[in-house]
Amino acid sequence: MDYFVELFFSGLTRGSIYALIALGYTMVYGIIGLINFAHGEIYMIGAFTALIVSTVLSIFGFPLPAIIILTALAAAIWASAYGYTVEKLAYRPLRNAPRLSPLISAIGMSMFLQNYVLLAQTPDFLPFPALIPDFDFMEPYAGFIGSSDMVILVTTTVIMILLTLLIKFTRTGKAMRATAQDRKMAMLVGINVDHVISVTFIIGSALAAIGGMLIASHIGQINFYIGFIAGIKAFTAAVLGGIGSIPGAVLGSFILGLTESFATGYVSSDYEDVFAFSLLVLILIFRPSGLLGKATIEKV
Amino acid sequence: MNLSAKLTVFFAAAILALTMAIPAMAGNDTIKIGVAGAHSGDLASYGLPTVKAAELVAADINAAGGINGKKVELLVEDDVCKPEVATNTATKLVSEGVNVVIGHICSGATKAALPIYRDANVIVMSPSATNPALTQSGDYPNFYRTIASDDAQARTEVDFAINGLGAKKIAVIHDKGDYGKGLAEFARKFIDESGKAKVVLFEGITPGAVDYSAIVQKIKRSGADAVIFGGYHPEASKIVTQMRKKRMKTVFISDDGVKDDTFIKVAGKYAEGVYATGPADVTANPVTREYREKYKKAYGDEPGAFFDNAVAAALALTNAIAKAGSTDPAAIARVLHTEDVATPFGMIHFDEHGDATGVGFTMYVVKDGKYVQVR
Amino acid sequence: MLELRKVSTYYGNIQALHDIDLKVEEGEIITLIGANGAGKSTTLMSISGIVPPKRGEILFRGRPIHELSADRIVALGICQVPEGRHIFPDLTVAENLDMGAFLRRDRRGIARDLDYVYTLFPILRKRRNQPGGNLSGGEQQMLAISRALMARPRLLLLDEPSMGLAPLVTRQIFEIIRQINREQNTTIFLVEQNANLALKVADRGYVLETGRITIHDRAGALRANRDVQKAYLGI
Amino acid sequence: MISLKDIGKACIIALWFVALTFPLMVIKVNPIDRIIIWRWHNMLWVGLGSFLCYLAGRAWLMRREIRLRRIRQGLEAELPQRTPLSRRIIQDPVIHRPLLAAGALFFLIFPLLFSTYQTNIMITALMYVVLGLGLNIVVGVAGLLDLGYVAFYAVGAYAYALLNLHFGLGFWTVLPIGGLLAATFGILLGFPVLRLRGDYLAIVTLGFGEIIRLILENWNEFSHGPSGISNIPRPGFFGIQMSLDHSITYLYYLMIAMVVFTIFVVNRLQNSRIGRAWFALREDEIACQAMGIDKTRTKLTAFALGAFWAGMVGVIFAAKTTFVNPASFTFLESAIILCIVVLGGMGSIVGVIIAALVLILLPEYLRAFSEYRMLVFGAVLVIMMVFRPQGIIANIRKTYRIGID
Repeated sequence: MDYFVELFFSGLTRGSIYALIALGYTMVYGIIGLINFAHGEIYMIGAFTALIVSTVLSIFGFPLPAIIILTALAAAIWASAYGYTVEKLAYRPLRNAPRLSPLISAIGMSMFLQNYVLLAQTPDFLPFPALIPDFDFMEPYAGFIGSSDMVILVTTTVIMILLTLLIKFTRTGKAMRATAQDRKMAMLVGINVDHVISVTFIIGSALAAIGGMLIASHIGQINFYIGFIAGIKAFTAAVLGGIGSIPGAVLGSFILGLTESFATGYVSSDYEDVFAFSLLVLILIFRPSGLLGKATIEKV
Repeated sequence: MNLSAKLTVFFAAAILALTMAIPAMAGNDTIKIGVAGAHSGDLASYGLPTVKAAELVAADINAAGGINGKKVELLVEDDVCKPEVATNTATKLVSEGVNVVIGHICSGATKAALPIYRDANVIVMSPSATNPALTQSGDYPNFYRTIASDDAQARTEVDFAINGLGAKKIAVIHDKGDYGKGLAEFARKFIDESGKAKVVLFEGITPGAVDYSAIVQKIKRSGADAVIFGGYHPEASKIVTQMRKKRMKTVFISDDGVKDDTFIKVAGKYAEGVYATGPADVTANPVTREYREKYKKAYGDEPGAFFDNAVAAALALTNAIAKAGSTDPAAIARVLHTEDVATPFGMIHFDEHGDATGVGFTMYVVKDGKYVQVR
Repeated sequence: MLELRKVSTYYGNIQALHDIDLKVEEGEIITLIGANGAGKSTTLMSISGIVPPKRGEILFRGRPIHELSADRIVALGICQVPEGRHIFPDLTVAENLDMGAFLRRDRRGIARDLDYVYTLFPILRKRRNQPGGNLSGGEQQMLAISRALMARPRLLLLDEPSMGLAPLVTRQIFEIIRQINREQNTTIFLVEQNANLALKVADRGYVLETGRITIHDRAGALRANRDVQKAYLGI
Repeated sequence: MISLKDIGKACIIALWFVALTFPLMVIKVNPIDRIIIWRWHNMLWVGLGSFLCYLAGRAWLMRREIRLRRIRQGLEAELPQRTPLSRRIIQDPVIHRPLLAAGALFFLIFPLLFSTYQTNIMITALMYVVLGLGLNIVVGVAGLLDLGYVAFYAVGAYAYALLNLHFGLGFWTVLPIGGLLAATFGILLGFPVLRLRGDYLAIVTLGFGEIIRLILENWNEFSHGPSGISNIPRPGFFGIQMSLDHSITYLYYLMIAMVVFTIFVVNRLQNSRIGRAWFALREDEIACQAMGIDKTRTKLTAFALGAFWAGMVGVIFAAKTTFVNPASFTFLESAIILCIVVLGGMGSIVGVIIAALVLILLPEYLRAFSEYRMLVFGAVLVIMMVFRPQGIIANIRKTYRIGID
């Protein structure tokens, strides 16, 4: 039983990490129907910015709480700026192009950003300072769940709730939903669609950056390539839950995280990814639009 | 002249220009040593020290007038550690008429490139390709190396775990890679053969995954006294960190890919007490000292991975060419097998398989943030 | 109020509109009739800024708007009910109406207008918590018109409001269109394939053929025109 | 021509990029030794670079805009649609025949002109030409986004490696077997997933590609795991022993024959009944079904035929490198092949050939800049999509003229 609980928490941690990244994918897909391949790279850039800022601040002697807050802010701001710029340079000019063009552009952007970080920083792994201390009150549970796992879970939950509220109740959220459902009509009721799309990229990128910072601190190291693998997994999670659906992305992420964790624990980690992808294929075959995705009825 | 005629002429001219552009083959008055390996991309840090080593050795020889009056010329080619690129690299080196090659760096790339060298009758010496089959299969008589093979390393690890630490239950973990998995397979075999301990877990992890706590839980549940990990330091540090964070005291034994200062830097306090095999400490050897100092003087920092092995390869090859008095592969091979040469690892020659004698592994442990040799 | 001067619009390399000249006066209902593919919807899309014209000018109350973005044009008071209604399927009826008032900030005015559209179409009040996608075609048309009204438009562009609706519902909708024009003093630009019906409610009409305006006249005169009768009125 | 306003805008953009790249370009930290390296000069380069790039782009756009404005005001008659040079070359037999002849001659005598190394590189490029043409059937012609194409390539390569290892089958025997095996895999995968919508199809194929690679990596007993299979024989020629040079030249001509064969088949396919069905399917699925085209069968054929070429090239790949391991079949490979198709212009055979040659040869010759190779590669993809999304050569369908007008 203990073992089950341990695996369960390990799956939850994984799931919440995927969720933070998957949200960006799903929001962007929902609004412009694009698989934003460069999203994983934004996550990676967020982690790198966090590393640089936190190191500089700690060298300048800032106290830990200040470092955490400022680092999170800086990572979110810069990642958002990258997300915004990427959208403007690589996707906006292709708004009316055939479907595949923006996808190729995204793949190109992903390669570009990876190598940009590789050249500007380093190809090697860099140690990431543990921003989250080991809490004393967590000590009795340390065998099950670490302090940083706990922080990741809590942060993800809070962010999820905030995001849901934002989308449900604010003017921007409404504009996002309207744009996602019918872009032309959104324009006709006076929504500045370009603006909404930019905001979507900014929010998605900020979430990914927070995720990047949390995971980097949890795992303790980063390099330029972390975005690719995490990105593919998060994207799988988003599709699993029904891409375009925000609760779907969260659900898909947790299912994927738990599947991987239990597959490792009870079967073998050799085929961890095979399980993940097989699950995806199976679900899509039986529910072609993901778990919570809406089956689109093609109009004849 | 109509358009079609113009185009024909244009095309003919283009072909002519391209033909002219091919550099005239250089004369045969130099000894060409190919240096192949990953010089860009994420594995560059394993390949670049070899280039530097070859450059230093070549500079020395040329300063002293060359080998038998001929200057040494280095042909440096990048293979980014990819097999398909390595074949191109090898073909390029062969077509440029190399006499011998130092490289490749990764076992996979080496394996792909070797048949090309074999067919062209070129001697290859790798400072870092540790796959046992490269020498032991007998498929590549032209291949030599200045590093011990994985099975030797696995044997050191297993012996240490069983006899040194008295481990009874051992978990063998690997990163699914060529190097790590090969090592783990050997470790499993040796543990089974020893009869003194049991493999309680044998599994691969996915490099680059966001979290390894599930596998760590599994190790914990298996009740292993020791973990033998085959792979590189990024994954090792993640696993060790998560094990220690879960308050597990299981001994962690790993390989040369982990015996890297970056591992200690990344894993920090959690690295304490981790064992890793590595080439025997040769800092006392005068040749080692000489070249490390030269490196520091030329580049200002510490030499990286496989630098000593690369120096050994460069010295062994150039020595063999000098002693053989020609670049005839058979003559060079004869010298390599029979005559000792002074290298950072002491006096070495090569056995019938092409493995260097006297290059072995010893066990290190992290103590106070440093790798120290286990006595 | 609205004036199109030599407007030409393209889809890629294909020219859809050729030098359209057209005028809408304050408070009137004008209609644009024509066959399928004549460019009627394109004309509206050009006015709304969704497919901006490549040449020519569009003036609204004397001010050029052909280079403005779609949302700015809506802000000036030009609202369109597009062909096919384009209800936001996952938003409820109330939310759809709310989206119509996206650019407005006066809560009280919005509440008043909401009341007004609910009295125009009582069925919408009943269905206000249902997703827009679940409504019937006629109800969706009512919702689409109501949503546009929520923006308090000065000029309402209606694209094929009768499409796919039962004759009874169509008549009801046209009744309401006239009522809106009267009560709210909203200028209405009606694009319609059902020329008969359109010319009955309109003050003036234009006939569009393959991207060119061929005839324009008072609605009554058009209905009397032999060519129009033959081509569009089925007489 | 460039106004003060533009310069102001350029300054703002330069500032934006300086701020954007500030942490990554300027600061470099060593978190262990707690050292910060400030690289202020990078800031200057970024600023200057983006400033000049913007102005250059602006000046280039200006010319177009001025013309557009004149057209808008009716001052200038619209220019007649100019046929681009590339299209003129393809369409006009007077131009393309000698060009084709010259090209054919060039490729025929290539190994005589260039070194073995160059020939070797060219073989790789030609392999990608065939891969591109194969994927072109799936993505370009039938419009099915396949991100796991490399799986079929792997199937072919491993088919040769394993059949040779266990049963000693030769290259020529396995070449068709590899192709057919890959096609079978294509059908097996196709059956369940082809009813998925575009993007779901993309992700499932990506997952499939990964699954194949992971199985090859983990199933040691079957595939020898990550260490791969070595000593795969090169293609034989009536049992004659060949030197390396000769066998590479031989492989080159074999590859040329393969390319010609592929072009011939693909060209015939595209203009056949099924080819028209593919194009139609790409444009409008529902209309196709309404016209009685069997959607599933048509898609499956596209999938299977695309996979078939990948399988054959896989066999050649194994024979060329004489070594296979799973590391050669990563997602990046699929991405590169996809880029070839898209850059070439979807559905255009000539475009795919040119794109494959450019994309594969250019990085080989830009080895000196190898560090920047992938960076430039990525940037080129984006720039191409933004400025010339239809690819190097836009696809021209055969037009059928009917008597009227």
